[in-house]
Amino acid sequence: MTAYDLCFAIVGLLSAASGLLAVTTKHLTHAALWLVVCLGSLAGCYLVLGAELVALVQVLVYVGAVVVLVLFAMMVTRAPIGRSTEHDTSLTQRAAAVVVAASTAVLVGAVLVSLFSGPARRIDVAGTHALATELFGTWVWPFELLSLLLLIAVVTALALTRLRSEAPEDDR
Amino acid sequence: MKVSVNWLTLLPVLVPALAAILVLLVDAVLPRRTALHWWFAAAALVGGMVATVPAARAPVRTLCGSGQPCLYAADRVTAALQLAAFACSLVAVLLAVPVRRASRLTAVEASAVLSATAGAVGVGAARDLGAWLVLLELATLPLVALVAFRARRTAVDGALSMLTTALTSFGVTAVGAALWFSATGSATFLGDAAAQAMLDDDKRRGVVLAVLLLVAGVAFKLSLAPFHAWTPEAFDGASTPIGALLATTSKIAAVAALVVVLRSASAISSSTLYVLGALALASMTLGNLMALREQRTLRFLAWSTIAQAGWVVLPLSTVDRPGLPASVAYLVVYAVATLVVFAVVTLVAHADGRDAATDLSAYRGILRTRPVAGLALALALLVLAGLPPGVVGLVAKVAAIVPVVHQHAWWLAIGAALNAMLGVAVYLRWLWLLWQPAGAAQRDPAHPVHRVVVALGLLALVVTSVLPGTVLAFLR
Amino acid sequence: MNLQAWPVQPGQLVVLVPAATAVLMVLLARRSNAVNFAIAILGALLGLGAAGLLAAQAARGPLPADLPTIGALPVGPGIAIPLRLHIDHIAVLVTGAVAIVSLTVQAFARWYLFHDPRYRQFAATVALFTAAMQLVVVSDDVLLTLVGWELMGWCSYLLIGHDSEREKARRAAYKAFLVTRFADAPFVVGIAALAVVAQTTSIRAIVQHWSALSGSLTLTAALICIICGVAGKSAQVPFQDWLPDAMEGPTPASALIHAATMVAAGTIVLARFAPLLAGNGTARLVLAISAGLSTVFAAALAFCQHDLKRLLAWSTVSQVGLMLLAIAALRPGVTPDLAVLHLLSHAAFKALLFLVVGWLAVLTGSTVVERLSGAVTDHPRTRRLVAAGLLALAGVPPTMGFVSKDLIVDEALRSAADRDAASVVAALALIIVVPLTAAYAMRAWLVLTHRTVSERYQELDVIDDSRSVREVGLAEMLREAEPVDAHGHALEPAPAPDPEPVDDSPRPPIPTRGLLWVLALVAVFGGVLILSPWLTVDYLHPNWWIVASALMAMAAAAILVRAMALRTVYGDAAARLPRYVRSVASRGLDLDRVYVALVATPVLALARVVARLDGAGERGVAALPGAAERFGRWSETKHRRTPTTGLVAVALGVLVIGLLGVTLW
Amino acid sequence: MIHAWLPAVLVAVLFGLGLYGVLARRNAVLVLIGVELMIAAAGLLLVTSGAVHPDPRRAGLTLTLFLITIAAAEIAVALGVVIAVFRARGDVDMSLATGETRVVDATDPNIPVMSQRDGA
Amino acid sequence: MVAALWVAGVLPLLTAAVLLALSRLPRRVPETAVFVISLASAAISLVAAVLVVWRRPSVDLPWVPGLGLRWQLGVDGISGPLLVLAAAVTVLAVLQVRTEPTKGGSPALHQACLAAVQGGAALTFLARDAVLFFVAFEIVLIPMWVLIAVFGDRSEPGRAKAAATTFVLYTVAGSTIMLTGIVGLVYAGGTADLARLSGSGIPAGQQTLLAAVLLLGLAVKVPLWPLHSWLPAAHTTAPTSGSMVLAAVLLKMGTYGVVRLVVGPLHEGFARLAPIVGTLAVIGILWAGLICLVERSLKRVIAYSSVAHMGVVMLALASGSALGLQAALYGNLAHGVISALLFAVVGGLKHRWHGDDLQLARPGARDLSPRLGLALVLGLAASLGVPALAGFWAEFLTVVAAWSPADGRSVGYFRVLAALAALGAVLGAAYALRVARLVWAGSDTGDAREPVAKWPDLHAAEWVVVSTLALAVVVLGVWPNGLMQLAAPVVRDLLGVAR
Repeated sequence: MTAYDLCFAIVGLLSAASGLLAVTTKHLTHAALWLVVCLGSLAGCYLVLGAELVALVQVLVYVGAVVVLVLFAMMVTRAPIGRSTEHDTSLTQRAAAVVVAASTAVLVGAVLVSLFSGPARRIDVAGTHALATELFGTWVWPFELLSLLLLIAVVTALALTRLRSEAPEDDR
Repeated sequence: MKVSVNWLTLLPVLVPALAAILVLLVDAVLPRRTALHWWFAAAALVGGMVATVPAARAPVRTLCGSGQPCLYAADRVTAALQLAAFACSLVAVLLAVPVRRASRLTAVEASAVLSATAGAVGVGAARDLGAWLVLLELATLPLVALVAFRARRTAVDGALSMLTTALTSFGVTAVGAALWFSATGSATFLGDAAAQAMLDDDKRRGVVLAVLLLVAGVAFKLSLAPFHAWTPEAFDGASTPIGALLATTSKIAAVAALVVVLRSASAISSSTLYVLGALALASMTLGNLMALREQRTLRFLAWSTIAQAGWVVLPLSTVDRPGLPASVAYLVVYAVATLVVFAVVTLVAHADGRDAATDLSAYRGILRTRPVAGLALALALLVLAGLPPGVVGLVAKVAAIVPVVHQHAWWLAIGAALNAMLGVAVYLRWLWLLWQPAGAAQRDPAHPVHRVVVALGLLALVVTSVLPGTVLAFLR
Repeated sequence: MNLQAWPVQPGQLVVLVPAATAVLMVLLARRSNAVNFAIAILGALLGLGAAGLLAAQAARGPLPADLPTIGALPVGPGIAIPLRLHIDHIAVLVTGAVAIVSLTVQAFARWYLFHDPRYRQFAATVALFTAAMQLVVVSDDVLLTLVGWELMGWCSYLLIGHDSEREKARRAAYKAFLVTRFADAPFVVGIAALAVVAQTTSIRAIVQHWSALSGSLTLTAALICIICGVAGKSAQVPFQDWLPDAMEGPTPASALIHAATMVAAGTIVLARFAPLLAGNGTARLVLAISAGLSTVFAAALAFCQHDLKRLLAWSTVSQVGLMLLAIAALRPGVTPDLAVLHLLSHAAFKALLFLVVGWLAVLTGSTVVERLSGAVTDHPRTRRLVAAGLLALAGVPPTMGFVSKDLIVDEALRSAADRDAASVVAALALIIVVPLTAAYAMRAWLVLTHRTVSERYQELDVIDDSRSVREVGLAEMLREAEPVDAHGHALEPAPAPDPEPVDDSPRPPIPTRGLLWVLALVAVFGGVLILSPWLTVDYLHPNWWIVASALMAMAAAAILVRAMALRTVYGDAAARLPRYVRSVASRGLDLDRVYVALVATPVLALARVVARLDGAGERGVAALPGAAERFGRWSETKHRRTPTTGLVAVALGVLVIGLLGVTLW
Repeated sequence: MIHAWLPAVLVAVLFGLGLYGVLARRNAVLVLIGVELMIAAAGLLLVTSGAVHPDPRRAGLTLTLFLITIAAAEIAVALGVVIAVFRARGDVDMSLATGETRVVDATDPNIPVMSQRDGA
Repeated sequence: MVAALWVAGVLPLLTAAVLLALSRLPRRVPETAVFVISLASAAISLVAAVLVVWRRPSVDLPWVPGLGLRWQLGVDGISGPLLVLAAAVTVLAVLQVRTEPTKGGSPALHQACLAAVQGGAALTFLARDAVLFFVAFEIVLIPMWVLIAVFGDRSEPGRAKAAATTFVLYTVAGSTIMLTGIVGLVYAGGTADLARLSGSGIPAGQQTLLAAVLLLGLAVKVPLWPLHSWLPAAHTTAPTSGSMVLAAVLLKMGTYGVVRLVVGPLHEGFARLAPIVGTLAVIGILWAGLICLVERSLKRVIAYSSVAHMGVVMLALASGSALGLQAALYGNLAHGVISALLFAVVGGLKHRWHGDDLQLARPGARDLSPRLGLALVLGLAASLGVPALAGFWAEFLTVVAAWSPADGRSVGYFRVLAALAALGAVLGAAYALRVARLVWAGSDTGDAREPVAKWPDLHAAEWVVVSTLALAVVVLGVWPNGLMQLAAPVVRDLLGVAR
């Protein structure tokens, strides 16, 4: 048990617990907030693993943008503020969901643990400069494409929000 | 690290991508010129096809760095897929030209179609996880929006269904990709990293799971059962040209993505890949059985694509070398026939109103009322059923079964044979209506563009049925 | 005239000519029956000519024994099918007989059926029938034999069902064909078994090959199979029942079937296989039992028949049984010529009898005892013909029937003396059947020559008178004396004596009658054939004791029958038998019902079960769309069209795929 | 120095949680949260692999960055669709079938703005 | 001569396309023109077929290089007669259409379907490439489907369509299974050339598997019990011309496939499966025979008799000897002619009776319409195996062949089968004569109070059709050598190479 292990265990547990709450809470807005906690602590994990830039981006993009968008969506769709049972599916389906999710997690976990078993390893800390070099060297092609993806996503999202019904007789 | 970039080689992806941006710019400059955007998109797609020609002649590659393999590579099979994707999008665009819609949406729609095409074209040539994931998503996300753009209740419902499935599948794919990276230690689909990993027990399990998760993620796009549930909703909701896009370009993108994965995972044992066979059989059976009682045209087509996706994947379930080209061959034939069907549906929907086209009984007697469209529809259905005179469909089925038999996967072959029978039952149901006496409904003349597309489709079906070698040339 | 140089040999012609006649009659369909008749009779004459040529060829020198037909069938290395003909002296004799009978029948049919709308079909069928029989006679290939054999079955179906307006005729035809066809199943298997081992279908090669293997189980089984087939065609026990029913056909057809063709074909086939039979005691025993039972049983039934045509039918069964007994009693090395000889004599007298009975039936309107009683007396032209036929049937010396039958008895008893089981059975049967034959022949004769109807009525009057004499007193009798007129002449002139009855009843034309006479002459004097070098018959050492005792038995039977016939209404000796016995016997002991109960009913029941099963299968297939529909409906309830459902499916799919993949690895 | 199985377990847990969230939620926005968790799991796995395995191209980190960006794009589109859905029928309930509308309070001011007359 | 090859195979397909286009024209095309076109096409391809059989040209062109699919056409002694039969029966069917007014669709479509069926069948028999064989095998399905579904019996709504669809589905399932077998065979044998396939040494175990798959697929088309249940329905509802073509052309393709794909190349595998095939064949003979004894519909009786006859053919094939093969080929052809004749006659009767229920009492056909009666009784006689007619030789030779099966088969078991087949012949006689008794001889129509329904005798075109077929039945029956000699060298090659 190294210090890294300990740190990771702490933020990891935090992340897992807040994740659990995010998917189970009856409060709609709480779910979004728990997601913030979860993703934030995940950023902590990244830090432990030596990925500062990723942690930063995680906080900026996820916590800063994504969750804001989610909250915004909740607002627009007039989500109820208080506790509500309407957000969850039926009990049987949830039970089934527990089984399915748990078994999938076990499957993935089993494979991963056997893959990552072994003694403690040194963390390969990558400098931001090296990362930037690779990003704009090796990974320039997907990076450029990503910009197109973002652009088109934003444009279509915009168009979607402004969608108006057409006259039915034009429906051809 | 610097990589050398040959822009000419990347042109097939760049042309639609840049065109997508350009359309938006043009719209900003010259708003409300609806037809212009579509024709521009069509021109861009034609340009993309031209750009694909070098790859079709000889394998090309670029994005090569020092000491690392190239991250963009297109060979014959990839080029065929790219060409097919361009052609399918082109047809969808042409079909969309006469369709009336809110003018402010046109540019976005054209742009979305173009970017989805760019994704479909690029994903087959991508050799690294990053580009692969981005392009796959690029081929998916705009389609969700396009479905919703019909702005009807069913359309947004379908879009929601598709969206959630797409997002979940992307989550699965992402985990699969991460697992691939963890297990092989390589972020590319190149070299023998996977083969090396297979030698280690733990890593092997990781690779297998990674491949299967990637397959599961892509399977949603192919509408393989059980990842299919969004398909009928989206098809039924979307406007018919978009339906055509969903049924063809999107599938081509999925197959291209799958081909990239499976090529690099050729060390995986055949028994694992039988999972794919099982998926294929499940899709065929479910799709056929559901189509057997479906009355709504577009849902019928959705179930039909689900069943056909099974045939597309069937040859991939073998590690045999001819498996990949056979799958692509089947896909191309399927795409041509499906496009013709969609073209006819669009023609009828545009001429007589969507309500008149979305019920199967609307095609009663179409052989007499609209002979060319009727013949095209009949031939396309026969190609899908795999029965002469739709010889090319039959030959494609032969091509699909060959690798399975070579692998001695008899259970798969017999299952496929029984499904061939079910499929015939499905398409004969529709075909039967074409012979029936027509109702006395008023028939408006079809739009010239639609008529040209349908006629060209009929011609294509006839030519390929007489000379199936033309469309299956890359099988060698 | 150098026959050898002919492109078509007489041996082939005997078959070809009647076959061509049949084809011509079908092709040159004319409404005029005269034209049809011309073709038919010309064909029959030419057929006879061909047979004559064959005889001439045989008389002149060695026969061209081996003739081709349509060429060998190229069926590979395993078996040779040469399809050739083989002519020997037996064949020469039998083809002649067949040709004569056929000619007579054609001529007679011209008179008998001339106004029948189906005369053309009838004549064509007769010609085809003749061709088939000739083919069996001259064939040297089991396959050709089978061709003729089956073709005869088919022709018999057509002839028996000639009057297909009548349900009885339809049923009789159906029954005849089915029974014989049923018996043919083992026949086919039998010849297949023989041919396969011999690797050829040539009869001579088969006989030669199997002679070395006599006593093998396969041979016994195959021969028994063949005997089954013969029993079917020749109407021997247990297949005898179709033949009396076949009387539904027109009389000329019966004459043809019974006399020279179908029924006798069995004898020919067994004669061909005689060398094999002679060496195989088991098969001969089976044959002897079947034929012995048939001959006795049929003779007994013949005596009881109410219909004289059926009497003749049963007598045919009995007589064919005799022929087969001759073969059953064969000792190794002995030729089956005796059976053939009896075949020839039977052909003559049976054809004669049938045709004459047919003639009489035309005159009296029916063939039942009541109608035919006294027919010969009324129509004296037929008397000698009937007499010749019946005498030959009974086997009274010196007719041909006597010669052939007596020689068979002689031979059988000699064999029986060697304690050969089959011969013992044969001898027993023969001892019984000889007097029985005489008895039913006598009965027929007595019925036919019974006093005429008018005579009978006169006698009845006399009886009535005498009765009145007894009851009326003398005084009244005197008072009832004939009134006279004044001159003492009787008041009513005595009725003038009836003019000599003029027989102006319909009769066949002279040539036809001439042919009948030919048959009669052959029946009476044909016995001289034993002198011919073509038949190897040991006639020089008859056992006179046997001859004498047989004659005694026959005489005794005849006298008994005469006694029984006295004071019966129709001169029918069988009238003395209980009515129940007669009626059952007339129905062939009701074996028809047994057939129905044992074969037809179970088969039909099985057929219904199978049909139901098949229907269930078909419905099952037809229900598959329904099942698909149900699955679709069920599946649609699972596809609730909600995004959530889709997600559940996706998650399940991921899990299942992952698990499957990792475990399958 | 770190025991790599720790992050691996967290990956599995997050993935499972995300999957559960996807399956157990009816509100489309909450489903999105589940998906985010799944993608986060993938990112963590990539970072972990990149940290404990030799990774000269920094693929682990780069891919994580890509994933985050893609997720953002997805959320944008998803937001658009969710809004469109809400406009069409007044809620974002995922357990409603296509064309089906939840029984709403008649006094609810959120009457769908879109036409209920549906061509298809 | 190569032109003749193309004419025989492809001309009918082109004709079908032209006729189909004509039937879609807005203006109605005169019926006579349609008739002349289709008759001319059928006749020309018949002549071409005869030329092909005579001069034996061959063609070899690549078609789909990726699959190794080639236009490899040619005939030999086995396929030649079938090719001619298909063309000839089509000529007659075209004539037959002329006599019966087309119901349900345009005559042009009807003739187009017939031409397409002929083209598909001709290509099937001409194909020398295994995969091309399969493609050609499938060509006939849709035209036949249209023939039955569109032009079929309309007395019960939906029945014709159901029957047609059942037919197509059964056949597609069978032929796709056959396709997997073909692919496996081509892969194992290393060549798609049917002629060279029989020489390729495939290991015995694999042979059994391939033979099983191929037989499973082909059994549908033959049809072999218990996969026959599509046949009666299809025959009952099909128009007369359709029934003729179905019986005389389509069923032949199944047995031809067995000979080409299984008996030749997979000698050992087939030997191992032969007892099963033989058993099914014999069950089929008896099963169908029994059903015919109680079946009420005349057309169904004839259809079931087809099942029985194909059982005989399959039994002969199962015996595996040269004799068996010859018997099977002969029986195949004979059945084609006989059943075409019977269906032509029975179709005519059904047309006249407005139904085909045997239970109804009717006067005898032999009196009311002598030609029809004669043709019927001839067909029935041939069907029950009366000598001098086509049906006889195959029946007897089959028993002989089954009595002495080729090496590798249980002799005792096959002898039992032979005996049962002989018994089946009795059943054949029973049902054929049942029909003869009820239809030809007629039944007592009770008292003459009701006027006897008269029906017209065969007239011009119909009489030509029937008499041609009847002539063929007789000629085949009297002179079997010609055909057998034609087939003999091929049979020797097929079996000789394998040994």
